[in-house]
Amino acid sequence: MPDSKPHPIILGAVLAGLLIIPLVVRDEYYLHLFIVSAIFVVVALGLNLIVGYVGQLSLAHAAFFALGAYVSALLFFNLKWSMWIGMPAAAIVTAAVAFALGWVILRVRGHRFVIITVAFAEIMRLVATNWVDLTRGFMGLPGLQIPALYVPGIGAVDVSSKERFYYVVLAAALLSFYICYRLVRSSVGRAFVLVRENEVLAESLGISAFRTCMIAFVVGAALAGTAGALYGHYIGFVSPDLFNFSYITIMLIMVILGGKGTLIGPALGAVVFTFLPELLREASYYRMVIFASILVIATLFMPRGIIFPLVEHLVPRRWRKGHDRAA
Amino acid sequence: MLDLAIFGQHLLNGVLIGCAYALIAIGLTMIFGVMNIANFAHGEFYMMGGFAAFYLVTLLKLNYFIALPLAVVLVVVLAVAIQQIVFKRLRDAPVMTTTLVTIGLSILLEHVALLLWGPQPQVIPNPFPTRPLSFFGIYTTPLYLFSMAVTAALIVVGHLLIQRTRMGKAMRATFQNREAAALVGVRIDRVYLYAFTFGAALAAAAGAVLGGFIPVEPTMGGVATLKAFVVVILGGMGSFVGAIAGGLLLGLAEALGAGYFSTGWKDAIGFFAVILLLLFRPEGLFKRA
Amino acid sequence: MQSRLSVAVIALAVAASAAAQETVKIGVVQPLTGPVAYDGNIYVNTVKMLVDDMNAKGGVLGKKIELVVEDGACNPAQSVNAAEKLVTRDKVVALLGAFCSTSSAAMMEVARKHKVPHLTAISTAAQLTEQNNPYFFRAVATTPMLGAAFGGELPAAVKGKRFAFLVINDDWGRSMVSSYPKPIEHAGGQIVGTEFFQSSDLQFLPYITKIKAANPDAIILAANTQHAVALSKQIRELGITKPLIGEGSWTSDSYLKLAGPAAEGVYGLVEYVYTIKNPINAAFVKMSREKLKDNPSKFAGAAHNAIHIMVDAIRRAGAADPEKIRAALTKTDYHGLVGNIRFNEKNQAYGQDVYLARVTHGVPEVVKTAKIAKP
Amino acid sequence: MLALADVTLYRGNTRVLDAVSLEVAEGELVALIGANGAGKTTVLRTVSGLLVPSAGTITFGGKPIHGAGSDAIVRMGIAHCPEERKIWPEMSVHEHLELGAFVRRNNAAELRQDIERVFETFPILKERRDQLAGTLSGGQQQMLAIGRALMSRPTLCMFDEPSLGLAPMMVEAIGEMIVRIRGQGTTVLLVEQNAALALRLADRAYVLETGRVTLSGRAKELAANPEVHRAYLGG
Repeated sequence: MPDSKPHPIILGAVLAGLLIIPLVVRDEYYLHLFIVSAIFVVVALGLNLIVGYVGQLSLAHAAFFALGAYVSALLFFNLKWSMWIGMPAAAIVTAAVAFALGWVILRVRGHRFVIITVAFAEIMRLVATNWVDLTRGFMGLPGLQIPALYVPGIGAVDVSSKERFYYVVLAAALLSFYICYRLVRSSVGRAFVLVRENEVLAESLGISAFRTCMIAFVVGAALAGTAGALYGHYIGFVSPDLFNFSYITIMLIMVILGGKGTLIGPALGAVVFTFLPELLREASYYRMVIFASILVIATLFMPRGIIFPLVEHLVPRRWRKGHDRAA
Repeated sequence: MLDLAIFGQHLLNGVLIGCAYALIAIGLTMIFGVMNIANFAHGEFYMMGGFAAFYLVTLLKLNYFIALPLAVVLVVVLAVAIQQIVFKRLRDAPVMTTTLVTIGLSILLEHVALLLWGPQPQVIPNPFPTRPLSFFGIYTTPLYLFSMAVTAALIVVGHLLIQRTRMGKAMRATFQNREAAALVGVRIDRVYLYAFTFGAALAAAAGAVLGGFIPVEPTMGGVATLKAFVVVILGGMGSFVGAIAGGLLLGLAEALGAGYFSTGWKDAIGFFAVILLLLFRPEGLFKRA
Repeated sequence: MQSRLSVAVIALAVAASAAAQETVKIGVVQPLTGPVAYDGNIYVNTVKMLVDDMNAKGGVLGKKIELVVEDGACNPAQSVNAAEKLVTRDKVVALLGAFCSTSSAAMMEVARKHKVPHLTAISTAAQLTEQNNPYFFRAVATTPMLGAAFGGELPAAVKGKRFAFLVINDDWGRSMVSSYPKPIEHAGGQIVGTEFFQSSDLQFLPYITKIKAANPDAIILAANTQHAVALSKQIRELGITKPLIGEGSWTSDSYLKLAGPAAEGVYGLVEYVYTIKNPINAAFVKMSREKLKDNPSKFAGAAHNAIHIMVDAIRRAGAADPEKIRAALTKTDYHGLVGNIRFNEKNQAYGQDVYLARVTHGVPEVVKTAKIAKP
Repeated sequence: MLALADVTLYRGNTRVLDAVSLEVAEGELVALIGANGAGKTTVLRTVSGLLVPSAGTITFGGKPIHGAGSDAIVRMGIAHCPEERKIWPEMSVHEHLELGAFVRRNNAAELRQDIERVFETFPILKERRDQLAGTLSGGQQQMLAIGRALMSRPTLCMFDEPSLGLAPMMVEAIGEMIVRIRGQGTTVLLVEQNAALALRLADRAYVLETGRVTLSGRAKELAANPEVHRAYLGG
């Protein structure tokens, strides 16, 4: 179910809207939430590849996110590597770990796959808490910083303020969106959907389900790792709490309620479900109760998610060029 | 030098915890076998059983031995409601849906418990003397022995129910081939209801019985669910006997692993086993190939 | 006539509330949900009670104090979000809190970024005050400071030589294990075993059995209420009768109530215990018993210190201005619940008393008092 | 006794059954033949209540049964011996027979009597009464599936491909068994790909092609029909 191609005017308006957010939103708290949203857009798009496009429920995604944060943080503290090297390094390491994990687990499906990914995430959490010499265990790694960005011709640009860092994460989010967009519209993307809908048929057409899943899994993990590095440097602190089950829950909520198997859905889902729990702070004690209820009800009654159908409904058809028929 | 008393103590600890693991895992494996749902909310019944027993004993001042079964009854009532409202709709739903719904349900129940009962860990008051008993240097208490006896008895009773009763046989038939069960007139939704509440009842019983020495608090369900999953995989998904054997095995492995290897990594033992088993022997450890 | 009177009353009330809108806002981040929510709630309820009392007595700078409480859930990310919200949206002039050290560590970066003073009275991880963060203050002794003050006393206090550690696997437990042995060994003791438990554990039989194999004369523990209850019960149930010495909630009412007979004879190494004798504490205990129906725990004591030190600084700053409050905080010379508190150049409190209390017939009695030296 | 009138069934967007009408009179042995995927099994599953028709009616003894639960349908006296036998591999032979009588909540003596009767018909099952069904041979499993179906004391028994995957000798034995069951007064609806066998046993037969009944009549006449001969009898 690829998204329809957006109308250039819509695309331009959306981009412009995204670009002026720091100029319009003077409330730092909201700006903070926009930054976190953008980071989670990267995460959700990655998770969406495996969950939405090839249709396997991976609960290891939060572990990749945390792994990325740790890789970048450890490089920062041990080798004094800045985030600009740490981030791609995090992507490469998580992709490599995902490849190794995928090599053994992408041959199983259904419940077995789900439970193995839980077990993997738990093991990663135990490593982070117990390998104290490397990770400092529960003490975590505080004091991460956002380094200046060297722009050729201009020199070092300080991006550590919220207004500026927003553009860094926005660039990451847009780039991820573009990567995913190209990926799902390529032959690989068609293979994703085919494997999800009918694996036997896909295999009979000469598409390797294993390879297809692997591509989604590795690219998804790399995105999670990149986002983890950004998040770690932004928050300034990396600890085993990143492996908490609550992270994978929220990531899944973003993808599923956003509308899995679409690109706009999970991206908007990431924004909505970063803001929603914060806005529900007013409801303090009832927050998680409300949140969990939404998850249960939406999963049961709105299998296409909430946000993507809403977008479809609200944006008139003629504004969407080259509308693809839902697969 | 291997200190025999210490070794014995580790074994006893392992059996005690193993029985509890088994009791919780039985329900999980049954729900898995019969309904084909990996119920991430299963541990919440364990938590609620503990709280129910605690409040029956402290608030209503009920006798401990009356409170325990009554607590199970209360949780069963709730389980029936949850089954009718939520799980009924999950019949034949894809893995993704069932998993997400049960994860959501688990968070929901945990936080409702937090709202109702607060985060404070509670120990269920019990009439047993606290003075430890010692046999050859191995220590235990009357409550531990009672818990072990009750969990073991419930496991045996559960096993007999599944093996001997009409509904038990219908459950096994449904697990092994649902359509054939429907064709002899088994009402599948009825089987779902029984399997689900039976599993919830056993988990609740575990919470009520263990709540005398493992404090009851809202987050305990999540941890229990993960352990129960490990047990279910060890024993083979859907296997009742496997859950019992798996529970004991995990209890012993953790106790001995912590005792002679490393306490920090004791939880990792199970998860490693899970990955290896699901890849290479998904039918579990105990099934004859 | 009567209705006219009530109109007047309402008008007065409206006027009063309009005046009260001019408040001094203090933000609090504590775990209201999650694993340590119980103790977090104690802190919050105590601060609320004390602020009500201060407001009844006229507040600070002629204004009412307004608390804005957010849940940090002992989770760094949530605590950061909560702190961001408090500073940027509620415009609080000072931050109190975070319970867990990891959360405080994350939260203090927010304080630094927005130049708002941030005071914790609970998080004890040593490195918190090593971050060169001028906005972060700690009004509690770190574990190494406690260890330095009391470690050497332990062998004599329990009349034993062999000590084993059974501590939570976090910064607190680990810094205990790294800082206590030296003074203990110096005083003739030795360490015979070290075990770390996970915060998700409530079943400690394997750990205890392992400790038992090492045959210690006393066990040193780091645990808060929920772990402490289970630990002390299970230790006794496995037949270990040796003394237990704990940092954490070992003298709090909730622990004593829940642990029952298992708490008898336990030693608590604490920054506050409600049985200390001084007039400030007497008033505090009385108020807590009336309003919260409980003897104040160590976290209530922390709350007392935190809010008083902060309000004292605001008063001395003379304005509800974060930068001035920060400056005033550095010059703190507060005489309160547990003696005199000042901050050193790293904003670490010193000078206060700490206590070794022994539970006797369900009541924690102070057996030894020590003063925290300037680090 | 059993009558389907214009039964139509969709699965997703595909029409699996297209206005199927057929009748089975009391005491008859009726065969339903057709190629793989023609919808034969779907007809039986719809009668048993495993599937609900999108349109049309199914009556049994004059009463409409479409939409009733499969348990209610078994209770009315329709047994369904499913395709591929569908035995429960980890339950014993004896347990299969017990569960076969699931809807009757009968007394123990009656149950024992019925089980003995099945054992008389299939002596080999008696020898293996405590063996797990998964360890039986294919033919034995088919016998067990038939025995299980008979345990509900049906007035109409439907067999779905009972000869599938069996050795020729066993096919003959199963055929005899079905004739004997009819001889005992049970009406039979037989679905077979083995059209030769089906037409030999049956009184009447229907031919199903891609969800529609294309031919029907007396079995002997159909067997003589050159089209049927070419398409289904391999001649």
